[in-house]
Amino acid sequence: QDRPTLRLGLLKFGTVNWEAQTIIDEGLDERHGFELRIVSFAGGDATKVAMQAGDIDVTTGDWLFVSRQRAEGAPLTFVPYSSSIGAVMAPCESDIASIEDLRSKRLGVAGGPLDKSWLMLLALAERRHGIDLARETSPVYGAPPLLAEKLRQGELGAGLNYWHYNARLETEGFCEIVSAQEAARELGARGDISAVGYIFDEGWAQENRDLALGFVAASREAKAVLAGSDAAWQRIRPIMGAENDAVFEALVRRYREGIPDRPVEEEEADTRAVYRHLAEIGGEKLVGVAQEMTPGTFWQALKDGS
Amino acid sequence: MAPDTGQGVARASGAAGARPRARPRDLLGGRSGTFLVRSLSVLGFFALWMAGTLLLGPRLCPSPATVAAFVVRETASGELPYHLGVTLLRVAAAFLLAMTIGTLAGLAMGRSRTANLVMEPWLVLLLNAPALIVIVLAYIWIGLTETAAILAVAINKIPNVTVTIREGARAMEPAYMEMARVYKFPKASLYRDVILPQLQPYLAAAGRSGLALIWKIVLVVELLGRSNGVGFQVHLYFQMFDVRAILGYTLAFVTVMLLIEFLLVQPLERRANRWRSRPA
Amino acid sequence: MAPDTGQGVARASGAAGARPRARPRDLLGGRSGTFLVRSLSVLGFFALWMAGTLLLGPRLCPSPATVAAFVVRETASGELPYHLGVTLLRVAAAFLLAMTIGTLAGLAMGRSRTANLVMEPWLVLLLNAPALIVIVLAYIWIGLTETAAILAVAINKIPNVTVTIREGARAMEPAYMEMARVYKFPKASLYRDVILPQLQPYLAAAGRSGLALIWKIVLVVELLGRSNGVGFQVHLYFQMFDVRAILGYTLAFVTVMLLIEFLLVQPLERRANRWRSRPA
Amino acid sequence: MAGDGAALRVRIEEKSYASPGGETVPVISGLEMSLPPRAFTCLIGPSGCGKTTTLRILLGLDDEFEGKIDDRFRTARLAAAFQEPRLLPWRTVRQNVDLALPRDMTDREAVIGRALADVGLEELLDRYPGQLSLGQARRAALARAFAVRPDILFLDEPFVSLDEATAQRLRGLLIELWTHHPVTVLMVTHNVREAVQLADRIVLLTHRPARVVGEVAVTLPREARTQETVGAFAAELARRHPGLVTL
Amino acid sequence: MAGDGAALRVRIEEKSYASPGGETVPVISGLEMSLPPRAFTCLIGPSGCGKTTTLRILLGLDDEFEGKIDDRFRTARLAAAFQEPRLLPWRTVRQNVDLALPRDMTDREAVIGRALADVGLEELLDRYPGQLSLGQARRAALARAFAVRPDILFLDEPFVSLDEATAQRLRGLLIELWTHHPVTVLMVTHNVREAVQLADRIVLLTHRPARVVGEVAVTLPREARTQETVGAFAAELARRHPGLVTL
Ligand SMILES: Nc1ncnc2c1ncn2[C@@H]1O[C@H](COP(=O)(O)OP(=O)(O)OP(=O)(O)O)[C@@H](O)[C@H]1O
Ligand SMILES: Nc1ncnc2c1ncn2[C@@H]1O[C@H](COP(=O)(O)OP(=O)(O)OP(=O)(O)O)[C@@H](O)[C@H]1O
Ligand SMILES: [Mg+2]
Ligand SMILES: [Mg+2]
Repeated sequence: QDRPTLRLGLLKFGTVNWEAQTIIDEGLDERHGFELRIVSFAGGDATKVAMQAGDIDVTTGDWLFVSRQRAEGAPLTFVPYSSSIGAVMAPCESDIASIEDLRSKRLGVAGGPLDKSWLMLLALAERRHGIDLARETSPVYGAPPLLAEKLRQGELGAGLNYWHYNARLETEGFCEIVSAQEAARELGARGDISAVGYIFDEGWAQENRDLALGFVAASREAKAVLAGSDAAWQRIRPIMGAENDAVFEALVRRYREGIPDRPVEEEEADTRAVYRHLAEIGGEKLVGVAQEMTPGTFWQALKDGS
Repeated sequence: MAPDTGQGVARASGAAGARPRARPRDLLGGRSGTFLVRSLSVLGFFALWMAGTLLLGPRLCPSPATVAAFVVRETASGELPYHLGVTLLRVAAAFLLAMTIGTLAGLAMGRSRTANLVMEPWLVLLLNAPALIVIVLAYIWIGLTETAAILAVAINKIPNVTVTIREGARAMEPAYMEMARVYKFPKASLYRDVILPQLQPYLAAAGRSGLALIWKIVLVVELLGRSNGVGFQVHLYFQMFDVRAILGYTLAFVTVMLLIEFLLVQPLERRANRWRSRPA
Repeated sequence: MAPDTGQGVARASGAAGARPRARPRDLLGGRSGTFLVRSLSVLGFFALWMAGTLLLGPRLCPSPATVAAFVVRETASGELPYHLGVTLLRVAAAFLLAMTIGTLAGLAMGRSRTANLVMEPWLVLLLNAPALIVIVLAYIWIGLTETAAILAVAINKIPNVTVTIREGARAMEPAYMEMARVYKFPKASLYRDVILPQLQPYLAAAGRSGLALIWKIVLVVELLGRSNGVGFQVHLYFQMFDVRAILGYTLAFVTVMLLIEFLLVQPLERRANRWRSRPA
Repeated sequence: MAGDGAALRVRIEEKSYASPGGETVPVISGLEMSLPPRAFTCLIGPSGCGKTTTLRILLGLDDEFEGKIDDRFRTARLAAAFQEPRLLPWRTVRQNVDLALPRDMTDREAVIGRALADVGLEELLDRYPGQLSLGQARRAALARAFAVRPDILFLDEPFVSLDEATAQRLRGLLIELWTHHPVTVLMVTHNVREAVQLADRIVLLTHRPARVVGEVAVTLPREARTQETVGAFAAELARRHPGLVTL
Repeated sequence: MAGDGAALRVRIEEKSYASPGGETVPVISGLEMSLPPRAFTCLIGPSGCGKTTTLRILLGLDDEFEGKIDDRFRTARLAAAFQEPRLLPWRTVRQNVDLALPRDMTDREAVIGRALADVGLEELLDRYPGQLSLGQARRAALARAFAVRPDILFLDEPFVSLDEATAQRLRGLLIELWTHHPVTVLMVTHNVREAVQLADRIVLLTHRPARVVGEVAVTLPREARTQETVGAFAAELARRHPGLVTL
């Protein structure tokens, strides 16, 4: 009964909660010999602060953040979680059907000018269409919920937003114009690359190897449950905040599409390629001193063939 | 000879008649008038809100009834009282801390040139340090604890109190201090009877706008590193763009503040201001 | 007979000698003393900072040199001046708006019972409306525009100004108003010569803590819906946990504020307070 | 102008304040008097009887009373030297006088300079009131009241806190101004000799609640008012109103 | 106690203020006097000559002067009736007196009640100072000064703004208190008769910068001080110091 506890810091009502809740509901943590404790926060920044303060063991983030922190001497590491990523949405009956139609439109960009989806999209537009999106559209950076709302209000012509906002928009007559995964392909990825993952301190993982590996395994199993079982979804529906069945179904579908299905090595190689391009576009502001993705960004233990 | 005896033809009249009549342009001085005007003002608020609902639709501006229903439901489930309680405790702790330290610092700076010289650059620095930075640094350096949260809020507020009280200390009437010095007032009496009453309007200003500022910062603090509280809830619902819930939590807090204002602060203030011949 | 002629044995002495001597406990009254104390205070700040760097490491607390290098680089590239300028413009616009409206409302509420009754519930509501809500609602209702941003900031600040000025209006000395009434002072003179000087400490308090509050809120406003400004930059860097850049931008802003304080506000204030026999 | 026509009538039926206990304490009760235009009237009454309250009502600073006062008190140009100087502490002596002058007055600098020189403050024009002695401040307030050339002039114990020589000089100044530009003067004083020296009429008030108990015309011709005659008249007054007038 | 031993010596070499123009304006220059213990000394001088400034220095409120004053001014229990009442407006009359009493005084209620009844304010104990007439406020300030039973009592024109009957009663009260509990009194006044009636010694000051030009012992025995003898003594004083003493 003295299973070690793993403190997982999450955005309350964030999409990662769904999997975490499933781990607890299905007893997956118990099966792998640990107890999962979810620590809720109200903002993405809060989990990063909590991580720095040592108040949680694991949280979520992306490989850009991990790579940069590693380069600056904080030994974080990354385990892919989902490849659901942002996409540009516009009203289906508007005159926007492709990237080229974005010219001179107001384009909402969630996450700011250094968001990786946005940077990849910039590269795609440049390479495929010779468009400088940053100049030829008027990008509006802002809080994701606000941008989604502005898209609904028609103040924005199109919006690049996170997938769960987009899943809702899908049910309200908005269509995907181009997704960030598509852009990643243009930059050399052969399959989907992950958008977010679990991040934690490598030293901690070294000391608690069984715990960390157990958690990764439990996560994988929970994904398998969610991929196959509708009953599991019904169980977590209350925490999903889906206002109607259509939204619920869109969320389930999009979530399932985002479950990573490639070997980590392959994904890491693709990510490394994409990273190189991003480093070029984003510059030091984005990646700090590391022009290449810092070695060890993807957790070594995943590739040791456990 | 006793020229000033208080006796005389006291007119038989109730409490209302005995108070000096309100000045003519303040037509609504009576108790019933007060109530009427207040009610009209509050009614106006709800009317405006309902107009907003009609204009913007229930998604962007849910009707008062919807919000009320939400508040009732959340109260019944215990969610709202819990988060509200947590936030109020944080607000109270940070408020007391900030007012105490801020007042002491402000007094020192207002009354001693040296103290002012030494502390002024720090004051301006703290005054202009973004809340975000202070909060993040507090969390990182102290840890994600309640102490860090309350300290962070207090640090954000202290310079504002200091700045206000410093003005008050500077504007104090030296004549009263001199009188107290001649009669060798003990320290306690000097503060209680001479300094405090002169600082009262400044304390009231610092306190009122302070409570509001603290609550604004508590929201940020809760957003960045706490797992409960109104700020936590409001931000969550903001992610989902649930305006109804946001308004519900906000109004619950504002209601508590209104109650404190009208049941606690104002009676106290009226007492403290009894001596002014024309209390506003 | 002319008993009060100002003549007499004026001692030959420069400007320094002519000023009344500093009170004994304020040993450092002279100009050089001022400079010394200020410098020591600022030095202390940097010492503390460097200690922080040693203790926490350069990632969580980058050294002053690193931050300075960053500021220099960002200034050379034009980034920092651009964002700083944008933010300062917003701060200035919101400040003027908030001070004007807040002062007028505060005067009205402090001087008329009726105005106070009508506006008080609104005041408490606005005072306690979370910045987030006001900003989001402004963006939603007005649009993601500069107007919305500045209005949102001003609305957050107005109630604080009002609350402070109201206290000032209530604490005004009726004797002076009466004198002005007897001599039928014109309206303009009433405000300029009788009311304003009495409100001065309250205006100073509201202004100082107001500028600070506005800047805190501008950060949130820029974070939620603007594409430039210091707040926008700070948030961007916060996402990467780049403490060096955050400190750089913050200090740049604080430096501007320090300059305004010492080169503009304090000389003005000294002028306004010349009449006090013992200026602090 | 208040100087024309009939006397200015004052009738204060009742004026009361609330006591701390909440009861109504009458301060003035059935006070009636009339001020002949261009006459110099003195008001004498014991401390706390309601003299300042009466002046405040006539000045339009207090309208919570029952009674009726002449409309000309509202329309005329007023000036008052209050019982305390009431100078604006953040304005210099010169500015304090300047601010009180009517907007349309020409030649302001000269008027201000003259008025302040008359009261012996010619060297203190640029001082702030906090840098004056109390006597100097009172003189500045007097200069202000004289400078505006009012239709009705109210003086509430104008010559206290002054050494007798200065006070005597200022009394002379007041009479001189009043002779050249006769205005209606209502002056409160506790000094019976002073009243006899200056006034045309003396109005005597009772203890609180104030009521007029006597009106005395000062029948001494002005040119005959020496220290002796004034003293004798005052002594006679004291004899006739033993409870109210003391020398 | 200041009452013992040698006279309290005062020597103010130089006291000056800065004028608005930035020059130093001397206010006191070479003022020397000594106060015999338990004696009643009056200070007379023209308006603005530096009397209040002298009192402030002796009270320890101003230490920016050159000179030396007796240490007993620092150690003795002091009381002062300032030129303005200086009551705390946010405290009632009763509280204002109470606050000034020494901590160790017993029987406070009785002392306060007596002191305020003595000055005729027995019915106004619970008023705030803003609800008093100026004369009443001055009396409250006097009651406060008397109640603390000081070793040295400073009075700056204590009896102005009072009707003559009240003033005369309070003068009697002061002398009575002083006879039973002899303290060192320094009183500023502009009223020469008043000084002759009350004082043992009168110190005459020049115009600014203040300097002592005359010290007069009032040789009239106290029991022989009637209106006539006092008047005559004062007249003689005025004759001898024509520029400084006016009746
Ligand atoms: N703060 C100050 N700055 C400059 N001059 C001052 C200041 N205070 C007082 N004075 C001047 O010092 C002189 C003496 O002032 P003080 O108050 O002692 O006079 P006083 O003898 O008490 O006069 P009064 O009888 O009018 O009360 C006056 O001429 C006054 O103008
Ligand atoms: N605000 C107030 N509340 C209650 N009583 C008041 C108030 N103001 C004045 N009084 C009382 O009214 C009476 C008259 O006051 P007023 O100031 O008119 O007296 P006065 O005749 O001018 O006296 P003095 O000669 O002392 O100046 C006094 O007894 C005073 O106590
Ligand atoms: Mg009076
Ligand atoms: Mg004086």
